[in-house]
Amino acid sequence: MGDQPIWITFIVTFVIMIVLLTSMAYTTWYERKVLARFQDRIGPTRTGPAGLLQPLADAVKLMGKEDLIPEAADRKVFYFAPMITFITAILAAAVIPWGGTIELFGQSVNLYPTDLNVGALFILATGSIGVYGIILGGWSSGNRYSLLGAIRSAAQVISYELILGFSLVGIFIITGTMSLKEIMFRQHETISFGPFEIANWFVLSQPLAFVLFVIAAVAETNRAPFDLPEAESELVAGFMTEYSAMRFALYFLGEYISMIIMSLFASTLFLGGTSGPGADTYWPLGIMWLVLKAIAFLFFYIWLRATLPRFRFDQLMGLAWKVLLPLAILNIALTAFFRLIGNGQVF
Amino acid sequence: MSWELVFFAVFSAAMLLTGIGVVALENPVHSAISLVGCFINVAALFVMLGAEFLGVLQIIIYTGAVLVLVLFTIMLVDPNKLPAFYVGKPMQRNVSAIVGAILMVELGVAIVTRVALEQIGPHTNAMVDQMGGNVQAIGQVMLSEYALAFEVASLVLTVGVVGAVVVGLPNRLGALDTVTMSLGHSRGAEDAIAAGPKFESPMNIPAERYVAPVGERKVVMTKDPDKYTHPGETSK
Amino acid sequence: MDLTTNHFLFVSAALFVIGMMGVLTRRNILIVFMCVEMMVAAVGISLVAFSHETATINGQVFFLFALAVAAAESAVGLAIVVALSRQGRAPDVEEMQTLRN
Amino acid sequence: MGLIDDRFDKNIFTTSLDFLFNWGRRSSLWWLQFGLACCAIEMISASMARFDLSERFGMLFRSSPRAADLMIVAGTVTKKMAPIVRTLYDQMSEPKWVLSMGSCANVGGPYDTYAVVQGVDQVVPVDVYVPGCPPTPESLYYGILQLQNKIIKYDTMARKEGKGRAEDARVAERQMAMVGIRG
Repeated sequence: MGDQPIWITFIVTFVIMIVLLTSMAYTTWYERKVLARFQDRIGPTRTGPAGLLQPLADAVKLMGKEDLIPEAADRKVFYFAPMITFITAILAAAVIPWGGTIELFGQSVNLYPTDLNVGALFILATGSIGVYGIILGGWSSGNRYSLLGAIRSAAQVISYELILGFSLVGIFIITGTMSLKEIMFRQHETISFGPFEIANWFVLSQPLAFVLFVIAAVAETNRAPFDLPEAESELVAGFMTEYSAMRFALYFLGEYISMIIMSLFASTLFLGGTSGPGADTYWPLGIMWLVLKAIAFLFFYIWLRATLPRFRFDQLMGLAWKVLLPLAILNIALTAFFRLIGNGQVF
Repeated sequence: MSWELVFFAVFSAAMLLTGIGVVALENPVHSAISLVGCFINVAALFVMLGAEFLGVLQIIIYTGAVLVLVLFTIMLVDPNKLPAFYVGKPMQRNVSAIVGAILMVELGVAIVTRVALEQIGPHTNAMVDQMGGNVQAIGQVMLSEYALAFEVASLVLTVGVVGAVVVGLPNRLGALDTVTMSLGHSRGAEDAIAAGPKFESPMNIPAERYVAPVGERKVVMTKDPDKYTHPGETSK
Repeated sequence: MDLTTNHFLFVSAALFVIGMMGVLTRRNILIVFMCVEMMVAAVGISLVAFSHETATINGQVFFLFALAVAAAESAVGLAIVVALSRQGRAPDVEEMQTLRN
Repeated sequence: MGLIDDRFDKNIFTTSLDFLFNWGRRSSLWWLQFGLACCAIEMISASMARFDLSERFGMLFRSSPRAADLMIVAGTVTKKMAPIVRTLYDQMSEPKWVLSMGSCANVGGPYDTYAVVQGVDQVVPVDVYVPGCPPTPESLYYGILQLQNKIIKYDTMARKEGKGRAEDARVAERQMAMVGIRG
């Protein structure tokens, strides 16, 4: 951890949180606009210029709505279940690095809230606590659709978190660390093929892991085509059937925040994070590159939603256990093998 | 008082309270939630002891996998069949209280009177930092000194998975279609059935009470049928 | 007053005793299972505390193995509960006397 | 109603806040996704690529009534279906609006029979009636614009005069509208 007074850490964290919450709101706008273009529509136009005030209108409306609690609900659990999802989703942002240490007004400022030794695992851990929001929300509603959504979600998250974790092992083998900051700065180095010099992004050395990671990340955030927990055509709205007003909004926000976090996480791990032209000299450029990569990922999420139909549940579990898990193990074995060759321990 | 002590007090108090909650709460789901809180605080204590890796693993494996499985099972088991919270047998309760108190006193005496151990290993905090962190240190020890145990652990896990599949296979027990599992906690359903259906229709009568209509059919609706038609327009 | 290993040992002992009382009093097999996990975690705290005190990392490695065993145990135990409930039997420790299906 | 309704006297703050809340409610009317008969086809077509009713006005369709604001009753309400429509309406969270679409939902349409409810307003309170058999997407547009104009005029925070005044006004307005349509 860099040496800086704790108030600078507070300021950095505060700024990141504000940016995250705002960008979360505008992710909904972005999704509606992009989805509309995919379906040959226009999307929100009437609320502010180009519908830019749409997230604000949604928030105001949801704040003013009635907060219903069903008769059969377990009231206490029903109250705090959405907050679990929301808080853990935000918590994961604590280990995402936005750059190294910079000099600002004579102070050295770390552009990351914290640099954990187990940063990558920390994000997995927050994800595994976040699923309790969904399970408990579904259970406490006292509604069978909700309960089915919750049970589906439990099974799905257990399966796909395994793959998410396994797909990272290759990177850990290459870098020998789990700190996201170090993983990111390892990718700022370049490798040269004769006259060409290209960035050492891990998507190049770990393409299989990248594909697995993206699939598992989509499933982990319960997005289409893996949105079984809230499948509208079968389960009304899945685990959030009984939620209205702000509690519903918390689930909504939690989903979008975890989408953003997953995009940032994937960019940091596989696409070099802040690496890009000019990023090593000017830190704002680095942040811009990271944001651009994350936006590309978000676009990919929406693209999937616009293109692919929903999986059937047994297909989903079969995909996880019969296809993705063996591939992930294969990837680990291959990476370890090549690492041994590189160290000169084989042959 | 150092900040460390304050954090320790907060975490351990939360841990013990939620631990008591696991034992004392009536609803198994509430117990499980309480256990989640307990394990998160245990993870916090691990981090305070400089074992970040174990802390994170505690959360990922225990709260992320094992407890989700427990919750899963609680939801699959028919809640009406769950044993009552506590029935009779004050003997059991008293014995457990006495045994618990004795054990606590014993352990307390043992802890107070024990001689502090010396540093016998090389892994001081500075040394661990030099090795690159907790994860690297654990990895080095586990994959050199305990390599055989590591392999055996993977064998145990494999046996566990195979055993779970064998035990859980419905066909083997010949019980595939004898009993259906409940998929709901019955609180809502029980209330609804006890209250009786508001508008009896084939849709909301339980199957055993439904009698197929013979001869006359009753039209089912919320209000008086005459109110649905405007006088002077249609009704005679 | 400084934070010493004894603090952690006390907390660990208390958690262990709570878990043990749970195992002795509750009848629901799922709660008993959770209490056993709690006792494992309590032992883990003292293992890690000792490993911190003696500056060896072995205690943490032991707890890693304990985690692996607990995961396997939970898989089998919960499969047994599901199999029981499929036969319409209660997950009650006092009712579970026969092991044949 | 929600938390903030009917708590304060009228002044510049409450009216400005009212405008904000009404603007929010107007601009994000999430509608309950269900259709009863042929009008549903026109409703679907209105939300599709050519007309894009759903997204342009900030509307989304939600399948859970708890999260919906607007119920579009599109099609013939049979007596068998009436309790279900009522249940769905009761399950929606306040503030909520109902738009009756098509002649069948308005007055029973051509089906003057024992099986059909003669107008959905006998089951749930209706805010806007859209005539037509079935109404074109443009008329559904017009109906929704009228509903938006209605919503923006609500007093949400400012206290209405007397208890139950708001509901009375709503009932009266509804009856006026009914008279207008029935002729």
